[in-house]
Amino acid sequence: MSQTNEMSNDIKGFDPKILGFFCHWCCYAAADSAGVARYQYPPNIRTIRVMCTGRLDFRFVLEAFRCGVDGVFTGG
Amino acid sequence: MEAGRSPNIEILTNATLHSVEGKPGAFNALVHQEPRYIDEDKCTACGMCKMYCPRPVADFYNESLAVIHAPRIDYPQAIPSAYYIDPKACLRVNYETCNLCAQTCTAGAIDFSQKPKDVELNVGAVILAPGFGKIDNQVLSRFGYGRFPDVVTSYEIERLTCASGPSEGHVIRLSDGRAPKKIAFLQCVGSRDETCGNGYCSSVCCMYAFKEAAIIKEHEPEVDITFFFMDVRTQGKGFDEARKRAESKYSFRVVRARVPRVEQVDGKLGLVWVDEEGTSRNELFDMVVLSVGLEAPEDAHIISAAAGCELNHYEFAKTSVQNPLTTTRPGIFTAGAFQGPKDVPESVTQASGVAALASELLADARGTRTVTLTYPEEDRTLLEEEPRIGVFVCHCGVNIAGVVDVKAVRDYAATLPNVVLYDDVLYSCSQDALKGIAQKIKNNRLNRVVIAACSPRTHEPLFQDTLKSVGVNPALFEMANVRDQCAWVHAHEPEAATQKSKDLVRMAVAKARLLTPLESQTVGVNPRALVIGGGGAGMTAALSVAEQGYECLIVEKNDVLGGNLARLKWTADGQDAPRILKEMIDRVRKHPKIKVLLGAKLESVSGYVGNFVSTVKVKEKVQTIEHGVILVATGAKEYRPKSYLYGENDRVMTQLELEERLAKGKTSLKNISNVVMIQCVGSRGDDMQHCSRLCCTQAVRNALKVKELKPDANVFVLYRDMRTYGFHEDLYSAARRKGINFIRYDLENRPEVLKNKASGLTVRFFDKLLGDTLDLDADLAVLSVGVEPTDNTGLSKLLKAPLTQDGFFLEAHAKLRPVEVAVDGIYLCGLAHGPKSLDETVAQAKAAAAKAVIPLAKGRVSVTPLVSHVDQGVCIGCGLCESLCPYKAIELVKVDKRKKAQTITASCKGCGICASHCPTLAISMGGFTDEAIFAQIHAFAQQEQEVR
Amino acid sequence: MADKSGSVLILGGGIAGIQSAMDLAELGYYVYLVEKKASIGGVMAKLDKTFPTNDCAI
Amino acid sequence: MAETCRQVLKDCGVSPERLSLKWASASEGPRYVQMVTEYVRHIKTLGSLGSAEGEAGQDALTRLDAAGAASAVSKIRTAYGNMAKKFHEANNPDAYTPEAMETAVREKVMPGFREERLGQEVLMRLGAEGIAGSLLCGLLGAKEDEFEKVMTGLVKKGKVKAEGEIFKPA
Repeated sequence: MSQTNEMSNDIKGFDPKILGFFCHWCCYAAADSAGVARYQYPPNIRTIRVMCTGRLDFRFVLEAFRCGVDGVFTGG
Repeated sequence: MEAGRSPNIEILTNATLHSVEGKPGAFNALVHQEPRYIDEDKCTACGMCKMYCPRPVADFYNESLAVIHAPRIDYPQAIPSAYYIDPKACLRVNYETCNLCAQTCTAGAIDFSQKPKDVELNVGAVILAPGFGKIDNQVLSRFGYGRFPDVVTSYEIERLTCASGPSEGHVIRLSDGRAPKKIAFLQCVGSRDETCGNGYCSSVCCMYAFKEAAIIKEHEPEVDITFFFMDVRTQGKGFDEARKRAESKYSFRVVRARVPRVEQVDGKLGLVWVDEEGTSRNELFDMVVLSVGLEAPEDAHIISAAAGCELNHYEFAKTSVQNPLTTTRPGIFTAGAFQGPKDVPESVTQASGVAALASELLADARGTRTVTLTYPEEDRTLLEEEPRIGVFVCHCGVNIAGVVDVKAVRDYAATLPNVVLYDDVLYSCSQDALKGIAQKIKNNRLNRVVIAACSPRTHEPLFQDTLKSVGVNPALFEMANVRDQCAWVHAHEPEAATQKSKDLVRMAVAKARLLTPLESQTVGVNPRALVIGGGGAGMTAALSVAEQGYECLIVEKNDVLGGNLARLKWTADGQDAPRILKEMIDRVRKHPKIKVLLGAKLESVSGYVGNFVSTVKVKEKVQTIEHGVILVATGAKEYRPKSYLYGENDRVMTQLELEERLAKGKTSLKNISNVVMIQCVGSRGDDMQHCSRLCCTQAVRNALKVKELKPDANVFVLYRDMRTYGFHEDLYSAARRKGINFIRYDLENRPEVLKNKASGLTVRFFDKLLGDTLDLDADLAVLSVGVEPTDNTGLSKLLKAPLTQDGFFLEAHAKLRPVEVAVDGIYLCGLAHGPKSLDETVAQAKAAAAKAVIPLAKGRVSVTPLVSHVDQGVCIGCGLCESLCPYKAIELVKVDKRKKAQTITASCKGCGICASHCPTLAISMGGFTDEAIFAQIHAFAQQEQEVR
Repeated sequence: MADKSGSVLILGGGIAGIQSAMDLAELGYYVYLVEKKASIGGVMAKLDKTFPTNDCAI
Repeated sequence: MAETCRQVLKDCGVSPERLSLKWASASEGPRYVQMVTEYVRHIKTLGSLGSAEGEAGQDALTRLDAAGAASAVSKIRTAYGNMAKKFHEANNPDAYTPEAMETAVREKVMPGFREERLGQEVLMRLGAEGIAGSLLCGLLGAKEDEFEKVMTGLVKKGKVKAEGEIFKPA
């Protein structure tokens, strides 16, 4: 694993584009319950709903990065 | 949730039962309904009225730990999803003033002119499931509840640990809001306590105490927790094992003592108790949790008067072991906690069991009153045209529009390719808006619809129904979640939320463009059930299926019906077991719809729900049978101990053998004066890990029988935990009153059975109170042997139904689907599911019958279209998908001599593991094709610059 | 028996009431679910997590 | 799946920390929020794709392109599928330890995957006038022996022809 420096040298103005793959039954439901409770969190993530994390093919992740996405957050 | 939407369930809230007249099959019931002051159809639960109401009220839902207003909804996901006004608190109702909420309500749903009304319903059967009541505070005040703020009940802990509860999940002391360091759980508060009339055991508090403690440890890892138990009664399936895991993982301290009262000692709570060695101890705690028991419902008398059925001496419903779900009045049934204190899995099982009873009673009236919605034919021509997408962006009142610039998102949608209609809607889920959307779909001949609103998890079926009502295939629909995962969670960043909404809409439209219509498959059902096992469970289930009007075939491997039931002499409440068995066998033999195959063994099972084909071998002759469902009732067997000199000395016997001996009456105890019983032989850590649940009750009943036949006999019971849960506790207290000695031992020093010189037996054990080992000479040593599962591995492979580590069958979901197996169409009941008493077996057998009859009654099984589809041209038959599928819903078949994969649509759950692991990408998932997901990825990466 | 009514009245909208209502609806009967409070769910709706799978009680 | 992705990303010069796989049950809203917030902050420290320390900048995108093409080749997917099958049929939940998965992917899937990715990348990089072997090997960031193996494979398959030092599309 490359050793990224932990001190937050937050590059000014950099707003990362993050793609989420969420399982309908678990993580998507957790996101909904966070919404119901009105928790706030950064808006950088856009989610694609799948019926189960098992549906994810590594082709999807590679395709996402190939299109210049800065991060992929998969939630099962 | 589903109950709210089913067309055949009408929910009457704020309503109570006034009276029931008539006879089974034709009752008319009078129901009294209090007004809600809000029209359920109009209200969209937007919450505006709550904000304007000046009247603060204690929120009884959150155990009055939070404050809310007169107009409210218990919790966001409540069903019916409409607000109501608390008549006691509302100024308008009591003093004709205010009316603020009525003015602010944009949907015009508030209507103070509503009056209480009486409704008369004529029904075939009545089911009483009013649940249980709370232990009144007077009993709790002994422990300082009400005087000291840090003494809380287990309900309050449930609310404190709840993330959406008053303290957002942080467990705090109510006195100073700080997190407690030391917490004490006091068990048996308000149960096993004759002083408050609750002599019974509430069966659930031990387990929920451990659960709550585990959750507290997750929130506050450094808190340490002590339990004060008399007996640790975690006898449910998998409970003991979970308790041991929690105990070791969180290092809980378990003290065997009953704390009489709680004192306040400078800000802390002092507890006093006597431990097992007889020394008195005291300790200080930051917080005390009272594990309150389950009381009969407060209005038990009113209900029993209205329904005309009797209550037992604890004011729960009076029922018998033989038919635990029927009250004393025919046609009136009962289920859940009102029948007796129990936990959720048993309540759910009884609920299905009661459904079976009602379905048996009203078998020939099935389907006469149900309403089934009809949908117009799907318009084929729409699909030939290129995609015509309609985008509707919802305001959801202020929930979305308050943060996201809905108009901008709507106009942005117009710029996307193939979008021919774009609109914004105030409340897209309200009845009138749905009609409007349906109209627009029709007029603009839309063949794809995207709605940007809330979560598809809650509202997708509702919108899909709207598409169906105008002849558009429901699969041609996609939602963008711009509320729960956007507006609500980025409330302080409106521009970012608006940008995110645009992106989500673009991604939804990209997917919508590639959506293809999916037919929801329906498969015919062969209306016949196959019951494996002819014991008590198998026969009860078969009788219930037959009574509900469907043929069933019992396959029993022995040459006689009865299974373990044949060995019982009397039931827990003293009825004559052989008589019950004989009656049951006669009914089975005489029932026209039941066929029995004795000495029969199941050879093979193939097919899926509705269309099973099995072969059964009867004395070397093989028969093939076609049937729709399978009920597993293979039971279990009595554990055969290898120790305690069992088998070497005829004075050492099991409880069942003692029962058979006692049935011969007085003569069987001629020269017997000392009887010593040893509990947990084989179970709980010996050969088997699980607790066999019924041996404690069996032991106590046999001990009482011995005392009855020979009052001067001495009876000793060496136990680890006396688990006479529920009303069986009465037997335990009766036994103690009759002078039967109960002595506790623990795992370290187990009792031993030894031969003594005078050809008698001595039982050696360590007595904690005296701190010394004692020898007891015994004329009879009776071992309470547990229930051991039969070797189910063969059947499990045949049915592809998994087993638990203990060797019993694993149910689909412990709480919500306790009588079904993960594989559709296979149902489970009796000892095969786990050790249980006769009345629990009967209830579970009825429940399994109810669930099994559902597909038979419907005649067809419809499958949600999100299933896998194999392109057999591309498939190379490598079999990877078949080996990985968790539901065995894809198999290799021969297609003109070459192996190809093929989906079993009825069993496929749509998870997509086969599609993501297929080497040649031959499998596509309905609704979630690779292309659709790639389109969404590309749409996401496109950002703003690509504008048409 | 005279013609039987194909509907059932269930008193109590807790987990037991709801479960039997759904089963009976599936078995082809019309169900009246009578609940004394303003929303169904009974005590189970108040619980945060349910044992043993700890998924949400609601 | 996640472990395979991480090792492929690392092979393409993208920091594997950009992919996260977390579990949140339906009622664990707050836990989900905490995970997402922390993840976004971590990505912010990494900076945009390719710019983080140890990443291959512009090259990463070409390598990802090649990896994407490689991930559709049935030989690679069969290796991946068989590995999953072995874990699944062991039917022993404790076998899914991070170390076991890491070694299984590194030994069973990565060799084939890397070779295929390099092959795809060569085809993508070869312009009409071809590129010198040594320069191409540097561009790919491949070792000598690896490069030889990939090139001989491509030549044998007739996809590339070698003229002295220069390789050209066939």
